[in-house]
Amino acid sequence: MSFITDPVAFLANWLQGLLAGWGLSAEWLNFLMLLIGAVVLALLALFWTIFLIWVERKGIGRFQERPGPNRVGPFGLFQPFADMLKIFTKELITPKGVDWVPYNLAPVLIVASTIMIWAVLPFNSTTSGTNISIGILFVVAIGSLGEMGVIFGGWGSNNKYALLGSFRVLAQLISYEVPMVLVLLIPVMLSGSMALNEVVNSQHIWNIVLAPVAGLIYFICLMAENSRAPFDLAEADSEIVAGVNIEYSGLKFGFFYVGDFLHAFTMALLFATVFLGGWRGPYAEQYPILGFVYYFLKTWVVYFVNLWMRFSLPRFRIDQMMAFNWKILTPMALVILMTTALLDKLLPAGQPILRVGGFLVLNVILLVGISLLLSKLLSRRPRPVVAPTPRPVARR
Amino acid sequence: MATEILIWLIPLPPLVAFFLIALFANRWRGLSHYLALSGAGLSWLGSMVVFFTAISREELSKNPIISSINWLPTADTWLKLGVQVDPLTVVTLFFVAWTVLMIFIYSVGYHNYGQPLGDHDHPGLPPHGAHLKDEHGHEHRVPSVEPMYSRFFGFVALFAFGMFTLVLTDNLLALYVGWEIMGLCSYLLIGFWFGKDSARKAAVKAFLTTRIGDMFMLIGLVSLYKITGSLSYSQIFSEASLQLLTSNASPIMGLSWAGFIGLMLFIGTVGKSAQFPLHVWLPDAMEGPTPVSAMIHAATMVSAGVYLVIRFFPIISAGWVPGEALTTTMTVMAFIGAFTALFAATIALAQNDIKRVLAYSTISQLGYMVAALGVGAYGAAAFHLVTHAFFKALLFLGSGSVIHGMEHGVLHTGEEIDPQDMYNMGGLRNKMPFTFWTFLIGGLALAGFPLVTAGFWSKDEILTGSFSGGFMAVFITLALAALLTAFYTMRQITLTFLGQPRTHSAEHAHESKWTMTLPLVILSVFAVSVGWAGIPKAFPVLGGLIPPWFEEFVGSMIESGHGEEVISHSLVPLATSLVVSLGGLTLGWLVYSKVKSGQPDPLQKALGKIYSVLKNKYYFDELYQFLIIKPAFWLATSFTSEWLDRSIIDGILHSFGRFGLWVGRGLRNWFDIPVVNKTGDSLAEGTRGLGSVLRVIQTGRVQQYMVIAIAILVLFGTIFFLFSSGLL
Amino acid sequence: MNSIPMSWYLVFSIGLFCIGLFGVLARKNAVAIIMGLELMLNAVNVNLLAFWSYLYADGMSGLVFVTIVFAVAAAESAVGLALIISAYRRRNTVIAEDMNVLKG
Amino acid sequence: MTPMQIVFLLVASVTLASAVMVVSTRRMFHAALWLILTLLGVAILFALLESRFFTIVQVVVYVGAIAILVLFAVMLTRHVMSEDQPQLNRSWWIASLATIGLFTGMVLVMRTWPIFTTTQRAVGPGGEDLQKLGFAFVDPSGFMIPFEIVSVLLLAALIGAVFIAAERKGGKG
Repeated sequence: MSFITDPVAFLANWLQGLLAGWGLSAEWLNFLMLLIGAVVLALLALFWTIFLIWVERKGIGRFQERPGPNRVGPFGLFQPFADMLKIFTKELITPKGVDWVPYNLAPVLIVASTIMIWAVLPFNSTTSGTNISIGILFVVAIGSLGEMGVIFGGWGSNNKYALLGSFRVLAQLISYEVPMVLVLLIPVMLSGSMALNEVVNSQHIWNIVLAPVAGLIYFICLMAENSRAPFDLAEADSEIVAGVNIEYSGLKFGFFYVGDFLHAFTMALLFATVFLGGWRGPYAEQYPILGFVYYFLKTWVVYFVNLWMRFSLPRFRIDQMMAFNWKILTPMALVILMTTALLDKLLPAGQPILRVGGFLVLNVILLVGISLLLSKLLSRRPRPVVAPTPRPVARR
Repeated sequence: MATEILIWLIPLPPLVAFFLIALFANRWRGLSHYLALSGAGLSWLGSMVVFFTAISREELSKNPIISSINWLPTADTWLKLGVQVDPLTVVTLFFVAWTVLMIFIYSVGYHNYGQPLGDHDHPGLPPHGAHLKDEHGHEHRVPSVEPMYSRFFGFVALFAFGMFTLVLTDNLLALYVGWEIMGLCSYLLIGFWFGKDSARKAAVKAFLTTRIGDMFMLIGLVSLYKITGSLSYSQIFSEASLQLLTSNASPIMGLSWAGFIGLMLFIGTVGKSAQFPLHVWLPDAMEGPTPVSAMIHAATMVSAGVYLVIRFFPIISAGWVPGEALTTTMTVMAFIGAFTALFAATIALAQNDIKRVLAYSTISQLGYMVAALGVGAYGAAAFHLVTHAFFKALLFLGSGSVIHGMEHGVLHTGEEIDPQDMYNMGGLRNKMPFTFWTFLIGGLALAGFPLVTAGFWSKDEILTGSFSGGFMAVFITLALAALLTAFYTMRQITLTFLGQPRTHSAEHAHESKWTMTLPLVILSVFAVSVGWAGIPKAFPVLGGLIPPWFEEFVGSMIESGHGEEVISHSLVPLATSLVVSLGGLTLGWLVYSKVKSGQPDPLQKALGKIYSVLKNKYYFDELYQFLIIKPAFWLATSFTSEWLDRSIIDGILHSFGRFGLWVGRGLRNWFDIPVVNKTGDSLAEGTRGLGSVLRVIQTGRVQQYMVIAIAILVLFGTIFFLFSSGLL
Repeated sequence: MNSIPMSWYLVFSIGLFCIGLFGVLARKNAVAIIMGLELMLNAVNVNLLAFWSYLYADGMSGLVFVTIVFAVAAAESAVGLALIISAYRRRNTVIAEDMNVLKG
Repeated sequence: MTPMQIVFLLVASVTLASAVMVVSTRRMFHAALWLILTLLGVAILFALLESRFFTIVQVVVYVGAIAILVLFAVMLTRHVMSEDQPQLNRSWWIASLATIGLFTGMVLVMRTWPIFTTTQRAVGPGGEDLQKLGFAFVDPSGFMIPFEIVSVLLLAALIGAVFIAAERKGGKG
């Protein structure tokens, strides 16, 4: 194991050796390593966000045929840093009549709920924060903490717009959790474990190939989960001025800001992990550093699609959002779950070709059928005129 | 093995069709008749397969195809249910399958499938026709579809099931079952248009009359079971049981058991196929739709009667050696048959209703068969059964087609005339060519037109049989009947088709749909060709060109082949049949070709009083009315109802009632009110009082209840704990 | 390395249970009553898991019971809160004492 | 005093304290917050009991679903009772007596139980075996029937809750 092939593990071992050399007890050593790992990971995530912000602003600029940030530094690379400085130096205004604890707890929860997800992600074959046997469940649970943050913010900042925004977000999150959890069961079935490492390891064939429809649903749910366009009813500036984070200023607002971007990227990571085979790729086993490369390439693809959607699509109306979830996504998710379970039992595990073919056929059938159904449901046809037909005379 | 299973399966499709129609399909006409047709078609297919496999295996009569299962456990043995295919079954199955299928197809057209619903048709009445506007706007009346279309097909399907069962079964019991099923169906179908009073009466009449016969048949059946201890043919007709039957004497007028049972079964036949004393129901049965008439009087029911006696010929003729004196039963059969033949023929002379003529001709033809059996011409009877089934079905369907055409004319012109009266017809041969030619073929076959038609051969057989058997009386009667038959057949044909139209309706009549003509054509083919299967060897010129397959095949049923011992084929019967048929035909032509509209029947002048006697069918209905029905009514009303029921039985019952009333009042006054009610009321009062006391603690506050509950829990918990740990 | 006696868990669960019970018995607000119920159910879960983890870890019954309690808790809170909300809609109160229509 | 014991005592005391706050605080929303804290504490206790699955499930079900339901209920029924009037009903002292009695009684009863203070675990450090649990749920000879019944119960509760809480169209139904 050299630094080139697997830098993280190398460093970890070196550090461990060093600390052990200082004569620490095993427990403390373990604890310390975990602590360091957590700190490093959190910092990495936070700093990564800065880059994300730049990418996003640049991207949206290009999409809208503006140059985007281009003043500070090359290609405006340092623009986010400038914004950071501005946010740091702003005054922290606390409105009157806020509920103090929830008001201040909300931003922390928002960011924490995102970063905690990173703790279970397998970054490559050797590197992962911790590999708990119920990673996927953990992710869902942490999502609920994020909801907590939103509701605290909405309630705490004693503002009806904020409350409305939080209600909206909450309704959206809870609703979209249902199909998300349902389709998350499919990778769990296919890999037979809830630990993310297992999920990744078992993807000799990417789950997206085996269950494209599930992947689609999961992607949509992710977009809804981090409430951005077209699901950005939460901070619908035109209706409820910026929603939850209306009463926040300065660094607290920055937290919300960071949480938003980081959440988007984390969701891309999750999707890449669960459906795109995570760090898997040629030679990723021998040279774990390649794992990072593959992982982040896949993530970027997903993330870019996400941005693309955000830039291009208009905002849903709230009833549309709800209807879309409860009338389309959830039934779809149920059907795909059942059928995939059946097919997974039917198809022998031995032949990948057969499995892929079978699942492909299944998904195509489902997709076509559902789209036909939708086109029938959603098409507005005028109500047919019902004329009373004359009753036949001599007929008992 | 496969054949057995197939035989088992033959009767089923119509039954299934019946249930499907009755339960599910009775709202959809097309579906129901497709069901019925497919049922009949399947049975037909099976029957054909069985037919060809059966005739292709030799010595069929010695070892018939039999398979049977245990059905009903009796005391120590089983009533077996099974199928048996021997030559008789085979030929019967053949014509039954064909005619049934044809009649089914025909019914589709006859009930105007595809025509609009009638303007004021009602279930239970024949369709009155519907007004239809064509594209030019002026409306005209067209036939309307039968209101109870599906019901009809359900019934005929059941009917077909009954017949197939009766033919295919291997024991008398199942035969009786099929027999009764057909009785029921004939009741239902004759009364199909139960809106008409006449139809209702006819249905009841047919049912009761046949029922008389069935009772006797049941007696015979039971006594047969009593003697032989079995009902399956193979055991009944075994040498042993025949011996048993002939040797023992029955208590009734010195007959042997065989004779007695034969007589009983024969009376059953008399009822079923309308022989002399019980013939009255058959003409009235014409009230039903024509396919039903064809079904009952050609294909199935009456044939069933004859089939029965043919089937039981061994018992009937037990103890009879060919060429010697007949047994009592056979004598009875011979005379009743011959008499019926003549008698019915004479009545047929004077009928104007086209269907009634055919009905009486049926009776007389059946008389032929019975007579033939009576004189022991076994094969001839079977042969005539087959040929008659074909040409009589043809004739009935043809008459139905004629009536249909006439109805069309009536609807078109709006005349108020009876479309079935032959005097309203005439000159239809141009209007409805198919019907005419086929009807002509049928008629000639009935009249026994020499050499070509099937009827000739079979009748000739019978005449030969009776002649060579030396029963001159029978022979002459039958010959006379044959003459009359030819005569009235010609009369019918002439009045209906030849000459000039006598009404506007007749002018506007026109040919029926293919669904009705196709069966006619097919049946007419059979009406001609079947005869060739039975040309006797000894027949001059033609004899031996075609081997007399039928005689050998069916005749082989009777050991030593009854009836076929006449090798020297005398020419007398042949000449007779030639003469009578041709003579009758020409006579009929001469008499009736000139009849104009409105002018009475030529015979009326010729015969005078006798004519009216004939026209009123020898006043038989009136006779029965006077002799049987009136006394029965008197007994029922004045004796049973008035005296026995009302006065005596009701009196007793009423006294019981009064007694009960008295007891009840007593109980009420002295027990119920003082004791029971008081107790109940006091209980109720107590409960209410208690409730009004307890309601105070019911505050409606959940928490309070819980507090109390927990407090009590803690209290008792501590007490129990202290006790258990011995601290208290 | 584990040295926590089972009694701690059990006492803890009894305490939690009694606190919840007090909440159920003494609070006016119906929502608060439901919170108390949740506390009681949690206490039960702790109890079950404690017994499972100390005595019956080889069998599955403890875990199954915990799961069932979870489900029941979810159902109970959903229905209960729905009831409270509809009562609030109709009678405009969530005070348990005021909901005494069943008074005898 | 091993670290584990320290952790346990810490968590337990915090949990119990917040539970007391749940039943005693005047502002319903804060009561809900305290409830969440309590639930998290219980979750940690589950973790201490080596049951990781139920730790997470506790977070998902209680914090993620039930607590949010409660919060909703609190928010939807605001301002029905002013927050300075007493939150306890008149018979609260009976209630407190009864509960205290129950507590002492049960503790006393438990004290008499021999293995009350056992310290050795039956469960290994690996925590529960999820596979066995899953099989137990779908095993006809195991807990299939209760499992199905519970699922039906959940469905019924779902539908019932929706039906009860749904706004009747056309005024008050």
